[in-house]
Amino acid sequence: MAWTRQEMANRAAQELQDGYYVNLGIGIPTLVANYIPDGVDVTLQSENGMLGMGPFPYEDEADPDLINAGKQTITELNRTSYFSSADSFSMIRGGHIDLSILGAMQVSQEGDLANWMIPGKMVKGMGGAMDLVAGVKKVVVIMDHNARDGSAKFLKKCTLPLTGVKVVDMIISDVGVFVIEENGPILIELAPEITINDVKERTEADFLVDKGLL
Amino acid sequence: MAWTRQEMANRAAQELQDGYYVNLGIGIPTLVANYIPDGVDVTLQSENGMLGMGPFPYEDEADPDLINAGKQTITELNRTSYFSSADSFSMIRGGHIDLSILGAMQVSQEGDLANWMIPGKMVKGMGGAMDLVAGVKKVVVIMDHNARDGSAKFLKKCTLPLTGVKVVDMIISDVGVFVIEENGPILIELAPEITINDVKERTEADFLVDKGLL
Amino acid sequence: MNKLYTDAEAALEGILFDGMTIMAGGFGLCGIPENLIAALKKSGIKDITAISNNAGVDDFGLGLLLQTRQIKKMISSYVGENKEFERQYLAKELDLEFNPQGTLAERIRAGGAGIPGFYTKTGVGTLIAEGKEHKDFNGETYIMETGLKADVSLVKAWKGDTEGNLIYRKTARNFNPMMATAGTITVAEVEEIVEPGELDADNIHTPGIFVQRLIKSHGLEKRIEQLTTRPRQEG
Amino acid sequence: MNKLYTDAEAALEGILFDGMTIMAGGFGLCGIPENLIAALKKSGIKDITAISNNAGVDDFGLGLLLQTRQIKKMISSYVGENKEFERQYLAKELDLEFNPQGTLAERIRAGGAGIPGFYTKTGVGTLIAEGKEHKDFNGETYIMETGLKADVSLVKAWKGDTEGNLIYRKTARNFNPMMATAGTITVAEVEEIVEPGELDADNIHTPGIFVQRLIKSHGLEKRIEQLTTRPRQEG
Repeated sequence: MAWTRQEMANRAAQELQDGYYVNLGIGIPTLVANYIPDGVDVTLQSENGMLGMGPFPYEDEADPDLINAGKQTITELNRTSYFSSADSFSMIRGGHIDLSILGAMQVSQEGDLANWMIPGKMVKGMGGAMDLVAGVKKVVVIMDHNARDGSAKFLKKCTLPLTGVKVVDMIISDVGVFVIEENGPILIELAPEITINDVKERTEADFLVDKGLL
Repeated sequence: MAWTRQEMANRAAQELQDGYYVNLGIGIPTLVANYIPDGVDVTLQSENGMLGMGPFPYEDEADPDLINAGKQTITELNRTSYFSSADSFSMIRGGHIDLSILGAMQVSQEGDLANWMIPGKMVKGMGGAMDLVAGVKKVVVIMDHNARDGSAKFLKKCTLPLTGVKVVDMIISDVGVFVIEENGPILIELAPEITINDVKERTEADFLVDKGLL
Repeated sequence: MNKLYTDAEAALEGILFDGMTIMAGGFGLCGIPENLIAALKKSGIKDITAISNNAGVDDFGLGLLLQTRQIKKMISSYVGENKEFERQYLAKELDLEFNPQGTLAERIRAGGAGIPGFYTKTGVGTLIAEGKEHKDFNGETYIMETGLKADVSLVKAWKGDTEGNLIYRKTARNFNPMMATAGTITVAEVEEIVEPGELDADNIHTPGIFVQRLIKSHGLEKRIEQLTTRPRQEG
Repeated sequence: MNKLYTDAEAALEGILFDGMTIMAGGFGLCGIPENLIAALKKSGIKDITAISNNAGVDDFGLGLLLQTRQIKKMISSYVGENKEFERQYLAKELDLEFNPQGTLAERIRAGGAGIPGFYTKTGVGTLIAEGKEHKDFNGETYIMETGLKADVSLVKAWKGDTEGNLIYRKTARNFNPMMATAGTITVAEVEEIVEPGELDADNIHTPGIFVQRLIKSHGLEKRIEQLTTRPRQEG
């Protein structure tokens, strides 16, 4: 039984460590904030210029001057600081953020990521994604394992324009979890009732399987 | 009769225009602040991180957290802002300061400046001088026209290590005022009782003489 | 020096021309100079190269200048919220240069700071790197990006004094401080104008040296793009 | 995460080693981390490469570490106030790399911001440019300077909260904010430590992400290098 979006977010939250500074992308990654383990204190960065992002506001508290990188209204915490976009990306590019969790259209077995453009269709822009994958210490992708038409998204090589080369450290999909190491991906966890063969059939990338799953 | 230090500072102050942002070097340039013409409002920048430098404090007001680039205690004004050294030199390097007035050991007829090092003797360092002459829109040098041993300081070529190449726009010395233009220096003013011949004898650089002095 | 102008039109008087490059602060619709954009629209100048992280929405922000076809080229990181933009771009009526957001922010800072080029890892191996100089530092490959300047920068601040010192509020700061440094002329639109001395000198985000003209904002809409709330717990 | 340590010695425990690179904030004796420098002296580590705009005076600031010969190399812009420095340098007991002050500040910012190299006009045609890559932009020549990082950065702030958010006071800010970003580990010495929420989020100069350890300053001397005053007008 494949993981739901909530279960993927919950699994991703297990990568958080106490004291981490974390940037969460738009979509499923945003849900990770709901599953932060007890006793783990993380600080969320929003690349539009905020460290210490709080929850969504109550309706009467929404402030047009206080939004996240997805343009959603949010709130501040008592630890919050604000800064310019240049300072924000100095933080990101300079390797000060511990973990970035973001979505993907495609990931290659070498850790290349494509998540910003489909040629011929409208190009919305990469926003801060290229900076995040280039600068953040650890990059975790959360994605559906296959596209809506069933085609593989975890590939030998990405066919879409890249966001970054050899940048993805971990993939959490609805069928399982891969870590991408120097000599290739390793499947380290399976969703309930999903078999290694299921994963192989739904994956184009070559990968090893962790001993614990054999 | 050669100009005194005060008279040189007073002459330099005539280069100030209303609304100018100005950086004054250590020594005679500091005195320029005492001669700002009536009706001319200038803002003084101190490269250690302050815009809007006020006068020296009364003795009981000296604050160790408030100094100028010469490490002297100073005061703030109601327009003052503070910033980091990186932001301060972004302001300088980015061409936002209108005028820099500083001292010199040597100036060449092409506008090269030497004012930071005498090889073999102790090297104190260039501090912010190289950044200032490279970045500020207009650079005015105030200096004694000759060294203590009588040797020329306004030369065909500097013999000391340079602070900047083709950076000086004007020299105010005790004998007169030169502007340095694309095709060479022009003597535009003389101190009282100083003749063009006096200046020629005391100068190694080639220079033209402004029509008004002939 | 009086930097305070009566309104946005007066503040833009004499500094606009066809084909000019304009930076406009803001992230989405947060922290945009609403009055100045309206005056820019009214000016009717054409062929603008606009540098701004986003392109507004169809009927607000820089979207207003897309409606009137005043913009020839956009330099942005994300334009996903604007349908008119999409239409003009696909019809090749509009040039577009995408920059990664951090690269865009740093290029603007560099432009204001007298730095004509710098190296970054961002975009190495992607379309963004094509045609750019590559250089290795400590065994890693970086690409060179160049500084960006504008003829005029339009920024939005929360408080400002008549010397041009500015303070921004919360995430409305975003691109405004760097853009203020990168305009040959910077015009600031400010919610509250105070006398010099009323702002704490340690808290000023943009020193007055960067601001040549300023106005007080009138009738700000401050539109929220994605109102997202949580319910109050039942008591 | 508890970032607050009991004192300077505790805050430096386990992060010092011979031959390390240390950045220390301050301009002259203004805004220097007095307690941390004292603890560094006490640690006895040797062969330090010290990055700091100045070298203190003979008996204060980084001068204390020159007395004990703990510094092998200085990267500075001006060291004119230190006679012991002069003696050691002329006796070739000390390496020295001069950087123009703005170049030094920008190199440190670049180090913290993931920028391995940038171009500047500063120093073109001087000794500083020798051996450096030259490149023309728009017909003008620039030289490439590289980013600087440190194993440990020691900074001094005025106020800080237990999350590591820092605020500096007046010109004591100087090199401290950039150095805070450029240390693998940054230790901040703070005059007043407050609880999170007591500092205004819009006024924080150094976000807590850059600060790994902090202490409250004790017994600060805050020595004035050049006390310069004017007389009160006779009444």
